[in-house]
Amino acid sequence: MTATDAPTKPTPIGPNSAGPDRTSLASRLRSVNVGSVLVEGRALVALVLIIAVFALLSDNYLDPGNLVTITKQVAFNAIIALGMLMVILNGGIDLSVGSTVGLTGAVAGNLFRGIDMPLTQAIMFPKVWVIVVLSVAVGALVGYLNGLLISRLRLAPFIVTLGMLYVGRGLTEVLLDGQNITNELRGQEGLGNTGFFEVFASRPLGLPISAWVMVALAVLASILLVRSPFGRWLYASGSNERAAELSGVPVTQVKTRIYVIAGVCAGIVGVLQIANISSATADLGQFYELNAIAAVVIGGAALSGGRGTVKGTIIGAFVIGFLANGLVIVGVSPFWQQVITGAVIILAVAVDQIQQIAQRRGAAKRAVAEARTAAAGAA
Amino acid sequence: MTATDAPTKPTPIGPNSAGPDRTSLASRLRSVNVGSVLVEGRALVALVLIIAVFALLSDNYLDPGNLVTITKQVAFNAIIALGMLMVILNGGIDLSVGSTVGLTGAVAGNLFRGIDMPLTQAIMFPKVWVIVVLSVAVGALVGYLNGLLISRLRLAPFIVTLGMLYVGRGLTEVLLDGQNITNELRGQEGLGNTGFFEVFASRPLGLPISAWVMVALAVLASILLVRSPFGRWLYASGSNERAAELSGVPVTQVKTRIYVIAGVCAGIVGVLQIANISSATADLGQFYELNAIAAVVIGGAALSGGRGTVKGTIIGAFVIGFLANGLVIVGVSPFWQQVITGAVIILAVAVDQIQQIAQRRGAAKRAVAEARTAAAGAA
Amino acid sequence: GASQETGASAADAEGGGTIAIITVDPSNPYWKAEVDTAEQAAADLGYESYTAAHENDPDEQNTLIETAINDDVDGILLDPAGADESIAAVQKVVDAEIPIVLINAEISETGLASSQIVSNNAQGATVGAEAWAAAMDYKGTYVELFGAPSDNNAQVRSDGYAQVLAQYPDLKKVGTEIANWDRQEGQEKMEALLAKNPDIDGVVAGNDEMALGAVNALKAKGKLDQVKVLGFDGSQDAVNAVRDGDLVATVVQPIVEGTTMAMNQLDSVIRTGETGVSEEKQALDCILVTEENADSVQNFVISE
Amino acid sequence: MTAVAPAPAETTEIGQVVLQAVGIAKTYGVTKALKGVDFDVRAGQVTVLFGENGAGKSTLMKILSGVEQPTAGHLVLRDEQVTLQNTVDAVERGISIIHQETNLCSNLSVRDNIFLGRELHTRTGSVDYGREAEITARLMRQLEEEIAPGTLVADLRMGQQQIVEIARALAADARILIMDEPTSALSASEIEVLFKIIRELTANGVAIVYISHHLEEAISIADHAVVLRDGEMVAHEPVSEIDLPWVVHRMTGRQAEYDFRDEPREFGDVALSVQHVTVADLDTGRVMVDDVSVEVRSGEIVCVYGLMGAGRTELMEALAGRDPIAAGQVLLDGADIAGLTIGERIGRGLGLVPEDRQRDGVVQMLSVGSNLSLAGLRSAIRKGLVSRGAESKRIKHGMAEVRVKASGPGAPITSLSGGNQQKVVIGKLLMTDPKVLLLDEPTRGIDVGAKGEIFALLFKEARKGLGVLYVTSEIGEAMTASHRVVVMSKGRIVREFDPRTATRAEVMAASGESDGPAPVAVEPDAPADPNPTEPTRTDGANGGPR
Ligand SMILES: Nc1ncnc2c1ncn2[C@@H]1O[C@H](COP(=O)(O)OP(=O)(O)OP(=O)(O)O)[C@@H](O)[C@H]1O
Ligand SMILES: Nc1ncnc2c1ncn2[C@@H]1O[C@H](COP(=O)(O)OP(=O)(O)OP(=O)(O)O)[C@@H](O)[C@H]1O
Ligand SMILES: [Mg+2]
Ligand SMILES: [Mg+2]
Repeated sequence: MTATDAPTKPTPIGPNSAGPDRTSLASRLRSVNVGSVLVEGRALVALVLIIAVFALLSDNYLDPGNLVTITKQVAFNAIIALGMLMVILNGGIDLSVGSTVGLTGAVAGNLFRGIDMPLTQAIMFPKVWVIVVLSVAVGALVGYLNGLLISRLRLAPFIVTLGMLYVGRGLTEVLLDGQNITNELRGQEGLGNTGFFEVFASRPLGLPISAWVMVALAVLASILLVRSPFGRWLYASGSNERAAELSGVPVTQVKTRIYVIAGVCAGIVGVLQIANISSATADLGQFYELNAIAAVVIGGAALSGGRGTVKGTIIGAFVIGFLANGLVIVGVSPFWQQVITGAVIILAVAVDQIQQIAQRRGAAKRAVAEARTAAAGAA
Repeated sequence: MTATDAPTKPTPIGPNSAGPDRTSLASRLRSVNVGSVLVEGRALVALVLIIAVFALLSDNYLDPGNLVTITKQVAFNAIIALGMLMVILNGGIDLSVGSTVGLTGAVAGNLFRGIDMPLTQAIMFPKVWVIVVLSVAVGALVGYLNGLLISRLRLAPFIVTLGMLYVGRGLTEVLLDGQNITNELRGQEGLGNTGFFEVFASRPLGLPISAWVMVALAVLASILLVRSPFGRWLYASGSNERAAELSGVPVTQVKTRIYVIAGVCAGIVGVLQIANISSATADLGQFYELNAIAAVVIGGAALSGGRGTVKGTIIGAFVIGFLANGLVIVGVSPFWQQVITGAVIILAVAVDQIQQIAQRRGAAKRAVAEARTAAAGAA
Repeated sequence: GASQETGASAADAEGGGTIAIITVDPSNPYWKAEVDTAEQAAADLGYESYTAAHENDPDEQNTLIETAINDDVDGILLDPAGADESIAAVQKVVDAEIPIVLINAEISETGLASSQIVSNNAQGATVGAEAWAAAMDYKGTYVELFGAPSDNNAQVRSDGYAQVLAQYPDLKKVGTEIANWDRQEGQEKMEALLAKNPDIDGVVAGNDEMALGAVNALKAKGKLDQVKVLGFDGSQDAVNAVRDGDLVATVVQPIVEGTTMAMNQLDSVIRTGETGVSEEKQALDCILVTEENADSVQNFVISE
Repeated sequence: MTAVAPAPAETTEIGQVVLQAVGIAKTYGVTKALKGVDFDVRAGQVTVLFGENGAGKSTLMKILSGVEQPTAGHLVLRDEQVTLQNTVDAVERGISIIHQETNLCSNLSVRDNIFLGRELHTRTGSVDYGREAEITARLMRQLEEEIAPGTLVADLRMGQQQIVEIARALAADARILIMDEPTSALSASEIEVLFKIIRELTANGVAIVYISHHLEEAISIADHAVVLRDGEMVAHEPVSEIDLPWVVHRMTGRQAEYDFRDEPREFGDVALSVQHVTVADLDTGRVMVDDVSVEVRSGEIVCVYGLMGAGRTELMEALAGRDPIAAGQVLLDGADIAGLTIGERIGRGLGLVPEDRQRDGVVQMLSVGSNLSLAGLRSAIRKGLVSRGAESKRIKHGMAEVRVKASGPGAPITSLSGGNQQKVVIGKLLMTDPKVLLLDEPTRGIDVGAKGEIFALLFKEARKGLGVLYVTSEIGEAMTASHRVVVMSKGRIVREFDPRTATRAEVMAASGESDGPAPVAVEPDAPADPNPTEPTRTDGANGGPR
């Protein structure tokens, strides 16, 4: 977006903070510190504060059951946010993920209803895993479309994905045609498409499946960003696309891929969500994009690209989750809940700016002192 | 946002296309042409196409009554879009305008209900014009807050205004407390607060007041952008903030002001809208921001800042208005309406990219030809 | 929430404790009335209460339900988000052995909630449609404004209208538009529809907001006197409009009465384990509001 | 606002100190850019500031012009102590600066850029475009450039953009004018014009501070020489007292010894063969590179000399694979590389060091280390992942190779001085083990020491068989560092020279540098003239015209 959301002085992140250079431990530590402090610090601060406040106000806030509830809630947002992080690292944005969630849900629902085979009049009922794969594939397809339009035609991500937001939501409603799909999701023995809920609404070790998926994807994402060349390319092209290109980075390809990733994440959530609410509804996933973006940015990413981490994003998602749950549990009126949520989003990102400004002040003072002595020495 | 939405070569805008320089008529003409062709061209193309298509499909589409209807609906979006244009020219974005519309509406409504004076137990009923001024002032205040956070704390406009979106909507609901304010808007002779609808729902010369306001504001905006130093500062800081700052442009001040302008525009629409639907409702103005952004971008502005015109923005708003109305008139199924809208938004911005790419192809061919001849000449 | 410790100790005979009121969207007058009534009743019955809104998002509903369970509330009053989508949520509450009563909308499963006090949308639509058809003199062209597709009630009401109006061949529907329960959208869709069919005779709307939007559009075109508009909900604005003759009719859902019933039954379940009423599903029949009885309706309360 | 004839000097007579920097210190986080520098600016005279990359020249100038505030020390303007909060303060006090990196708004016209932030108003308070345009036109005439005031800055090439920067500074009608490497993208003739203007200004009592890495050029215009090293002032003399070796010695702190000339030897077979290549500007459809053919053998260093706008950058970028080639053919080791992506070309051993470091060279948000390893990342990949060990080993090696001055691989690239950033960019490509390296103005804005190191580096690689094709606008570099000079003009290769036998005059004439010899073009007939920025010469015989 503007330069303003990048710090006046970009600080090395991701690759550096991860890549140990044996040559200078000092500088390594430094870069790590700078990296984490600046990038995830504020998110952690916000998280701790929120938890502290609500834990004081309600004894049930931190009881295991509630933590599980929160985690499940966070998981959906976090999974979307991981995809969004990739997009934002590239300096892009994806407003269509919410609609994609709805669309994949609707697609899955319809597949459970079965597919009319044009030739043979028979109706074909795919297996559950086929349904899941196909639905997620639809998410990937939407992402691929976004990616092509943005990388090849060089259109603004904001506007492309805004258009796709409408298209996706519209198609969802076309597919559902005003009817939620619910019972079909159970499947029928005879049709061999049962077992959806058994898997996608299961709670291995007491944690909902969505939480496990989040963990798995987070690990994958970290490896992708920190260890794989793709990650390095992503950070590079997000910070200076032309320079990255001249260094041999396949910037167009990278761009296309990240939107596919975002689409896949949305698809996964779509499937998990219809299992969670045991129904495919027309407005499933609305506004998910906003929560995801909020999570990524609260997590320390710069919307101008090139800066952001998986850790931060996950923390950001938890900030939102703990806040929402806390507001309910202490019984804040629904109206005020929105007000507070908005305020916290702003505060969360304001925190480290304020802190940075303070820091600079301090630094300046120290420098003056040093200089004085230096000057004295010179004289 | 990213570099991708800026064309490979920026095209002259505002100052250039308008500023007459006697020295070189040629380059002036050129810049004017390029300006209008590239910046507003695609919007015009889209508009003409849409009108043509629907006019063919329905006889009622172009009858005066319907044109007035469309104009009225466009006006609300266009007024918001004018404010949004300023913000986008600066490379920012304002997601909070929709909530601000709702908030100002709610404020106006409450003022019609009267203000309890804490000291004297009496209830004070302000005059209509006072109510209007105060309400718009609230819009300005919200904008000012956005501006301060973005310019002083250097926070990302997207995230600040996203937070403000929630805050504004929440406050709106708090103010209305689940009740629409309807009858009170009529005011009462005794209280001396009548005459609201007579003015703000009036139709001078058969055109709804909102249309006139749009025209007035559009003229104002053009003057501001094209004739005033502020306009030049805006275009400058939008494309290269550092350069502008070094040239002595008060970039921070400029930034703050544009968000105030956006807030004021939203405030005006808030007042006009409650007059239009004769009630202050809690969800008034939802999603206005998206339509406004779409209008600005369809109108040829670059979300990366520094490029965009008032003319283009107005045309962009009409594109959306004519489309929405047309889809209803030709009786497209409601579900598909969204799909088409989204597709058109994307197409509208894709048009001139495709065209450019075609051009480049042509350029390459010509070059080869020349080269051939050159080679022949050499041999 | 705030007083759950009293709640924890109060899950016994003499009542008291905390009740979670989980509703749809209190920023809308209808649910606002529901919430206000519930909170008032809770207070009168000696309970603490807090209100949360799921805005018809089953996922959000799940979370709110789980949160309430985690918060050891003593009872839950739920306005469910979808008949099928809410079963799982209610099941959770039952498993947690917390009394739950459903208000306004039903779930497609019995034997879970202690009672379901359901506003009878289908019946409301029929009486509304009947009255409107009569006012139309059973002939003419009309358009329909449809609610949010994601909300089951939009379909239910639309079907209710269709059922009745199908009986009268001279009533011809010339257009349907989605206006998402919203007044401004209703108005803009109506304006467009008017351009398409300048001389329609009637409008049926899925709720009052859309109906009032249509009324605005018609007023602006000076057509309101030729066109008969039907609303649904009985919100105060609509009732006033009926009184002024802008609306032919609306149907009021006696949500206040229903919510009071619901809270009393919830209280009795909390104290005695019994609702005190025979059947679980209790239909709240909607009441037609026309010029005759408009004055007797105040904020969803019908004073005979 | 009379840019043409500055207001006659008020009672400051020539040579009097008008602006004094006293004990200026500036610290950026850990780096001490300036350590208590005293610096005088004299009315009607040109004070030249010498110093290696990172010596602190720009920082000092930024402080004098209100861009940055000193962490210690103060400024004395005409005997009164002043603090410059921002550039506006400075301009109001008659101090204006031409920045090292051009700071223009590419979406605005030349006119708008020149008057940005100090608009001329009509009675109605609106901008007086007419008068602004007139003055702009006048400035352009004065600078002898055909640029219409309405032209978009985006349509100007680097050189022209620098002219606009200069015009803007002149328009401010300053009494003290700071020029931080104003000529880094100017052609010899354009430099001549600039010098003429400088002399006019000084004649009117304007004080000038001038920074350039073209030492001879700088000496030729200087009245006073001041040398910075590592943030401290190490020497200042009237120019009559000094010569080039003196400057080099003070700058580098040592009797720098670099052998600029690579010893003649047998080259390998043709590594890169460019055949009848034509490149068009796809936006304008204008032919930028017209039927160019040139060969580079492995181990050979070929220089493309020409004026700004000759189309060299287009040629280089087309070879690197950024711009499509409209016609012709490029062979790398005999294999046609048409259709290969930039990455694939780098993989095959062909990479470009771009002209615009900030825009195309460094990735600002990555560390020095990550920048270095970016292009050659493939070779650090083990099992699909980047091996940290392998990578940091290569980074360490690379940093040593190109001698980057940085606190460590983790340091932000933006904290390095221009020269060091350039070394990183070159190092980045050397780490891909290229067969042929393309360099576009590799020494632009780089100090003599670094230049020496960079060429020494190229020679070393060349001996190992690297083919080098580099673009330069500096005749000195063209004549000495290359084995072969091809001259480009208006998109075509007009002639080819052997630097040992050709004279500068011949080469420059071929490039179409019509008007008068550039300040660097001394001793036109000296065969195999030693490079003017060549430190080993100590006789100072060619200290440039005085
Ligand atoms: N914004 C900054 N942040 C951190 N360090 C900086 C900054 N600007 C300059 N420096 C450091 O201050 C020192 C002086 O930089 P400066 O640009 O003044 O050198 P210079 O003499 O102008 O070099 P060059 O000849 O390459 O322009 C360098 O070490 C540089 O790394
Ligand atoms: N951004 C641009 N827009 C339009 N024309 C340009 C642009 N950049 C360069 N040109 C034109 O292309 C030709 C080559 O310019 P360029 O300066 O890149 O060539 P060059 O020989 O590389 O000069 P330089 O010494 O600057 O590299 C010139 O005619 C110039 O006017
Ligand atoms: Mg410098
Ligand atoms: Mg060049």
